[in-house]
Amino acid sequence: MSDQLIILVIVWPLLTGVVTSLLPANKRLMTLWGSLNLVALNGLAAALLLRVVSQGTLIYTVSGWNRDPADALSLGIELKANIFCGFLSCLIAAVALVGFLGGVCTWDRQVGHRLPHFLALFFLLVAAFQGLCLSNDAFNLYVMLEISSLATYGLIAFGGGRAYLATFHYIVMGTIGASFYLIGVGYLYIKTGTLNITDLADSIASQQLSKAFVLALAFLVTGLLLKMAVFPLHFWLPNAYTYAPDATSVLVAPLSTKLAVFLMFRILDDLFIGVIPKSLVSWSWAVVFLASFGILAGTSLSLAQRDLKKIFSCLIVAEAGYMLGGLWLSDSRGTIGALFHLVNDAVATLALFLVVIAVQQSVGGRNLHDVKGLFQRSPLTVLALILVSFNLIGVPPSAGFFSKATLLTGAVASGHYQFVVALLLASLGNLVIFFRIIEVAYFNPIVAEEGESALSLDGQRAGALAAAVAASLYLIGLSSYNIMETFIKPVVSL
Amino acid sequence: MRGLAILCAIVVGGILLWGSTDFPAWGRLDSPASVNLSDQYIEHAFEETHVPNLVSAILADYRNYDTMFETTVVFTACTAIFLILRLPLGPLARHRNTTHVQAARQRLPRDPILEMACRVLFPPTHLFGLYVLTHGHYSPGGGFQAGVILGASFILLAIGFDLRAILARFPEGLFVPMTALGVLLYIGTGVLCLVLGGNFLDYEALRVLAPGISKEMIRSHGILIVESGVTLTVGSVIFAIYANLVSRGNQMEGL
Amino acid sequence: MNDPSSLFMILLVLIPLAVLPLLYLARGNENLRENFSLFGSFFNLFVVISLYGASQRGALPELNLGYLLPNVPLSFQIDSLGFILLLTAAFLWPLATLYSAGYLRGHHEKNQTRFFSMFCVAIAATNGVAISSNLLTLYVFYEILSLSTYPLVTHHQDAEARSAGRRYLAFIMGGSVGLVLPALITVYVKAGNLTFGSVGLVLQQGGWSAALITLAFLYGFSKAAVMPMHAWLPGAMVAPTPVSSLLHAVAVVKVGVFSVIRSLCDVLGPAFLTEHHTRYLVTTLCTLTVVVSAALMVSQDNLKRCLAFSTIGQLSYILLAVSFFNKTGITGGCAHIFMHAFGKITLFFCAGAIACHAHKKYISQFDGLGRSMPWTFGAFTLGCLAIIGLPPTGGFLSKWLIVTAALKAGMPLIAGFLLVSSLLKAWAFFPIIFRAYFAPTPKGEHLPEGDCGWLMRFPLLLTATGSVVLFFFPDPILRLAEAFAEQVLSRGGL
Amino acid sequence: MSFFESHFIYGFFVALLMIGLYGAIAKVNLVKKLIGLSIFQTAIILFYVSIGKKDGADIPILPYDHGHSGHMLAPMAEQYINPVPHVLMLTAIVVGVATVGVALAVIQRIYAEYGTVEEDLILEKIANS
Repeated sequence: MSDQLIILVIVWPLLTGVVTSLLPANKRLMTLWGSLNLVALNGLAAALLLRVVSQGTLIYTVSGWNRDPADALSLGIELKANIFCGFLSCLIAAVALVGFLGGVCTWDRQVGHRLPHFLALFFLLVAAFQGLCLSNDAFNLYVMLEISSLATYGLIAFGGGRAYLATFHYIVMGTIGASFYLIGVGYLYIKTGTLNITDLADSIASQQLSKAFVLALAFLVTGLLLKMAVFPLHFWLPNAYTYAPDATSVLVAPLSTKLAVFLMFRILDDLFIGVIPKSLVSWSWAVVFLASFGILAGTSLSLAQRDLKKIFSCLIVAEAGYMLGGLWLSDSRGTIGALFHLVNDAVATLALFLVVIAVQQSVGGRNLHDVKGLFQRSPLTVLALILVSFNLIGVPPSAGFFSKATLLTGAVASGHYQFVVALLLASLGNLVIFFRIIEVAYFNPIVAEEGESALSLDGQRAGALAAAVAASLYLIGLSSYNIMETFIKPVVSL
Repeated sequence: MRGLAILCAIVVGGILLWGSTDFPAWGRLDSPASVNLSDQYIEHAFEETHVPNLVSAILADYRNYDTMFETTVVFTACTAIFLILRLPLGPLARHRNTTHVQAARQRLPRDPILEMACRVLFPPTHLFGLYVLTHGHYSPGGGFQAGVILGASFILLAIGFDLRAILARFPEGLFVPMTALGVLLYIGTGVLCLVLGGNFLDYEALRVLAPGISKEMIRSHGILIVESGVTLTVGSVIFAIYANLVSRGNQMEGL
Repeated sequence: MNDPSSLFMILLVLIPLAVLPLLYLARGNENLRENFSLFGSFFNLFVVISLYGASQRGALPELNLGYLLPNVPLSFQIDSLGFILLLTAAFLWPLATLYSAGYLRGHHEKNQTRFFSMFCVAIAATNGVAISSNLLTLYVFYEILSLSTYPLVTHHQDAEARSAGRRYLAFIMGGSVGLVLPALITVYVKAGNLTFGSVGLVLQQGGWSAALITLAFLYGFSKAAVMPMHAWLPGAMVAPTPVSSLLHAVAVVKVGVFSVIRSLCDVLGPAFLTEHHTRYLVTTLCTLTVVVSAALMVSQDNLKRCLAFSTIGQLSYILLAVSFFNKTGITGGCAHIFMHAFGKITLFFCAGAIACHAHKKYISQFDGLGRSMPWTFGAFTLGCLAIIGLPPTGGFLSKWLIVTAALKAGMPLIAGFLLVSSLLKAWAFFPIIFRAYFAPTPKGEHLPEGDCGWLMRFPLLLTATGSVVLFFFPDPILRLAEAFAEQVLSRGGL
Repeated sequence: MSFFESHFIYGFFVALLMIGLYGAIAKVNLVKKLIGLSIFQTAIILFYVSIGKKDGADIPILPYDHGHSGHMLAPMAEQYINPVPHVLMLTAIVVGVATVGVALAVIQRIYAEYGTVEEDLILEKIANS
């Protein structure tokens, strides 16, 4: 039965999503229903992780079509959970649960009567993320990519106002990205005749690396670069995430781009295993250069903003550069660092967007000057902000420090010094970005106004949640060595 | 922007063309795509599933996991459109829109010929949709196609009469749950297989319920079940999307 | 597994942190709160002294708390240099606590609980730096110290504090993230570990990269305030005086110097610095700092700024002495950490007492003040002697060693510069003393009646006495410093 | 058979793809952008379907005689074209339709919000507000 866990992790939120659309728009019922299901999902994901840890990589054939006896190709669609997939699956489940709970307090303000549809998409998105994480079929990944995109479009667009145009740009870029990915899969298919990633990898390894493969790689990577929002292809992201409803961005922002990173890791490490470092060194230089540029650009974009949510959204663009660069350093430490940064960044982004919710709920705005006096009004929120900012600056012993240190180690070892410089400059940029916010919160005490209403309980709760998530970054940081050794190193084959 | 677009298009196109010179010749029998997996499907799919339409067999059996998510894609899109467009209906809005529609009626008189033609066309279209669904095993067709035809039949009515008229007979409370029910039918089948001891969507596990049927035939029936789910979802989603798009989400006035 | 006795070491970090919740609980009751603080500081002193006793009986075992990076554990061990810093902090913490209580109450400062809490965190971090056994562990605590002192520097939360805080962060964090981190990673990649004393960094091509790494450590640990990374220090004078004493005598700058010594002696090693001739770089830059800061001192009117420039000079004395890499030099430099701490904290205590009691910050206002505050100015005089390096104070001994070392190293010119700087210091300090004792009280000026309160007077007298006692009984400190010198030099190279 | 003859078919999909991509990027009218996007996706569908082609092969539906026992000869692989790309493209088409549907809904909202679907005018309005 434990073999079925892998499909349950995907089907459970899927089923929840479909059923949710039929339920009435009752806030209390929905909170209960959603959190129960997400707790169950967390349990399943944890069980899957345990299963994978104890018994090794799990391969699951949906619909029971085992490999074809004649040429040992996979007839059906396979799911695969190696140890990092299991970990990531747990991460997705946990982020979804926390994001869900953090978003509840914004429902009255931003969701209203659309609650069933909103939550249906929320769960479908979680299912698609799980699917992206666990699928072992190149085409199925495309389908998952599109479900996650479609759900995201809906979830972002209902924010209203400027969210519509932002969503439209997202749709155009997202569709082009997914289509590029599809072209890449097509190029692989025409040369190999299979779609299963394991079979594809075997087939690629057995053939000469010809033009079509290089192109396939190029299109897969370009497609994912669009999804990851790396610098010149990023412009859809800040607006989309900023104008999205808070309950949406708290789920989408931490996970969406990270899963694109994970897919890129799979393409580099599972699909083109061993091919990249040998033949495409010049490429990797170009990509790392792009990543370095993206890091700097993302950070400076973020510096120019005054809206908290936009500041954080622009940071996602920079963070994507970290991971992209790490994956392409052609050094195993870089890849390990990138994957660890993925985990760390997902948690950090979650905390940041929870902070946005807390700020919005407790002071009613999210502009830089709205933060004024937050230190007195909601110390937990500021604590969360401070903790996350240390993480993003890279202050030990936060997780961010260790991911950065590992990335830097990889970069120094492989001689990509421009990446080192970009990382360090970005850290200093983050210092400026965050201390600008913290200064406003810390140095401008509010004048006690007449009739100042009591602090909203919702804001306090969201602040506490954010602080808890931010604190977990330090736990992750302190156990970083174990996480890297146990969950990441075994799957990096470079 | 235009220059950038031309540059993009030319670069992408050029690269693609350059890469396609590496492809096997078009239509070659020994190209990798034609020999590696597809011959297995062609030669064995029928004996394994009893479905002569290989596309249906692969779609709803070998790669039915993809198809499940494909149905989910449709459902997701429908939910997203609802989330974006659907407006709440207060009693006041209902009243205002009723009068508005009456006013529109006066301006655009009903056309009996058009209405009658739609009325007459409606049942055969439905029937054809069901035929495409059930005969999808043997001829071009299947759940998606059938769903689109069914959905189109409702859209035809909505165009011939107006949206309110069709919504009175086929109300939102009916077709919106149907979008979910179709997906549920599909996923439910999968979960049932799981419960009965097989892998997810492994129809063979259903033989526990119907022991007399051969394992090929049970796959064939399983395909029919999930295709019905697809039809249900696609048909209602098509109409739901139409109803929301033409009425800007208030589902009152039609085009 | 770790030796159980080594777990004792971790108390040094845990005790100050354990005081935090007590402070928070007792936030309503000032006396109780200060008692907790004092209790913590005495307990800390007790632990340090007992550890010192244990170390005299045999070397302390290493404590390993799990890995941070491959080959780099979070590990602690105390050597003789570590003891010097530990003793400095342990002796001065109780005194600084007493003094702070008097000063803060006298000034009616707000947020006293926050002040004491952050003080505790800073002490914990200082102890952590002292007992780290590899560079990464040291870096972790170094960063914690930087961040925990930020709220202290900006304690007043006004515009002046804000700009000082910005400058403080920019220099400290900019140095540590922008310079130390890459240097650390480079050393790690090239040498494979970061444990003090066993790094063995070998560079294939020396020259520029060796110079860059040396400079990165020298300037990156910008708490050591080698010019031009000193600019944060005079600015940080806006903080309350107890903070200045913490910054300049106990914790921050000493940690900076300590970290530079660690990285030069125990990470890069004398062999490396000599082979690539980069130690002359250190010598030159530090000499420059010594002379320039002494010259700047003379022109200051604000007493605290004057003291700040004197600190900058003294820190460079220490580094200068170490850079000779002979036994006398290292002994003198390390001993100077302790000697200078007592002298400088006396001066700051006095400056604070004057500001608090007589409300005078500028030297030009001191006319006749010595007659009404005899105790304070008596201590002040002793402090001045210690800083200039005259008997009967401990400062004389260490400075004597440093000058001797310069002569031994064959650099009489440097010795000359050192004497010049001492003369400049005397030129800056003696007029203050003369003015206070002998200048006539200006007309209409109201001098305070009597000396400052006992809560402030007691600590400053004690530190002044300590300074004198050190002249007569310098043995424990000199022994520790000598042990460290032998340990460094025995490692080969010279 | 010359190289051109055997490969020119891929040129069609590339041409269509270029047209679509150009439209999706260059057009300022959002609906036209969407049309460009659709063309772009269609080009990919065309590409996939062209992969399935085999010379002299039939559509992948086996002849099945309902009247008789239902028994039939084992099919030969070269008789039928590759069904897999068709299956994949069914999915891709559905995805495309879904995307267009959502995009149209968004455009409708944009129109309600700004009164136009020309991107430059919308941006102008945003800048002015």
